Amino acid sequence: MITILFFAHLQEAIGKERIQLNCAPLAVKQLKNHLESEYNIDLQHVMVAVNEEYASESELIHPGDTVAFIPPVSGG
Amino acid sequence: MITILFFAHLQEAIGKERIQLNCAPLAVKQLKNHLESEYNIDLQHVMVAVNEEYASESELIHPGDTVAFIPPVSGG
Amino acid sequence: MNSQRFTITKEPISIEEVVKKVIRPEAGAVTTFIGTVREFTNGKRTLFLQYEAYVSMAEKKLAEIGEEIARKWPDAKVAITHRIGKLDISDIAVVIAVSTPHRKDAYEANQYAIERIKQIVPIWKKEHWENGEEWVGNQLETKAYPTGKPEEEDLQ
Amino acid sequence: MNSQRFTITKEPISIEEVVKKVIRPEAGAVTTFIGTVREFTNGKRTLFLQYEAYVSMAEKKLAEIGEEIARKWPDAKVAITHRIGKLDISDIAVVIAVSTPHRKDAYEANQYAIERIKQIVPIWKKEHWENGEEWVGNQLETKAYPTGKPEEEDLQ
Repeated sequence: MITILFFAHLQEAIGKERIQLNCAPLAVKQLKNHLESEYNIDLQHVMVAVNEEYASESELIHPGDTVAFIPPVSGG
Repeated sequence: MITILFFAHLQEAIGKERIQLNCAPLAVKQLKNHLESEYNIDLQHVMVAVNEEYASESELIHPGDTVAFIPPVSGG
Repeated sequence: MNSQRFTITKEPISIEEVVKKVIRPEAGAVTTFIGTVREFTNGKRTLFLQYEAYVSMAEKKLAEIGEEIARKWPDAKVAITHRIGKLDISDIAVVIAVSTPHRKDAYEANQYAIERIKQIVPIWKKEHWENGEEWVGNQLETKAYPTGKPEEEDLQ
Repeated sequence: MNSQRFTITKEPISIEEVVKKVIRPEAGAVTTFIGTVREFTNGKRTLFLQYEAYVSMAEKKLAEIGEEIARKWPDAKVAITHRIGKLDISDIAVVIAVSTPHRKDAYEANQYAIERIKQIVPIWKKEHWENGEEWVGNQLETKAYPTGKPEEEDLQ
């Protein structure tokens, strides 16, 4: 099982702060594609963090990982 | 009469914060020369303010003016 | 106030508290950057802002900025506090304090910190106007990161 | 604390008080420079410092720096407080706060202010070490001003 966190406009679009997903190890890119079609959202400019570190599209996600979708940040 | 103010090491060298001098109008340069010989001090790198504005060596000092000798500053 | 040097808080930020974390006998210069909520942006009047963060990761990323600065300016000491929640006009959103032995480094390292915050720290703000609200993206809006993360080189 | 934006004081300086003088709805960025007493200078250990000022003229010159900044950065608002008297290690000698709508100007104008203070404001410090004391001159020691005053161009 992986935990997926959403923030800012993504959280509002999906209506949830977090979801949990049972799946085999998969690449960040695959998870993005899955969520884009599942929730009808655009993740093109959204960064991904796996266990609180930014991850590339090809990085593998394993059971137990926490994946966060990070829209362009606007702190400061 | 003019009032003359001394600061920092000049104040210590002369032993006074201020002196008053009766004199005809004179240039900053002349006053510097007078004080250098009178008190045996070096005013070469010392700026002069007349009535709280920096003054050139040729500026005239008139009775009633306040003249301040300003060693290289070290605020901040 | 949290004694951590890199922290996210829901409370108003005390500038003095952040500065205290970096003052030390060997440093003669401290610079701070204080980001406040501006009333007008591109002619549009903001009523208030809502800041949200991925708190645990944001604190890690702030500390990472501290490490980047330690590599670039070995004598610098940095503390950063960012506030989240509802902020009114002129409220303080972020305080960055940098101490160094000499002042030029304190300005440069401080400016580096705010630029990096705007690139890599997972914090978002939602602007609330009289007639609407919107989550603010980065200023380029379309910035894509080929490696999936913003690099130090992305700093303009 | 004096409500004047350019002031010399014998009391400890509150950073928050100086910052408050420049915070305003149209400015989103405030930078501060905080000058503290450093323990070691050129390997020599300072015990404490004594600051002295030609107070009335110093406040005028601080205000003049504010006017120079207003000409160079028309959107900037500046406040400067300098302390005099006996200061211990890590005590705050000066606080410069600059607010601007955009942050780059706030850094530049702030740095300009501290450079100008070190050139034109009649304030002197005396260093006290374990084995002596000395009034500190400017860093060049031999700087001569042909016009009898330091010009804006003298800024490095």
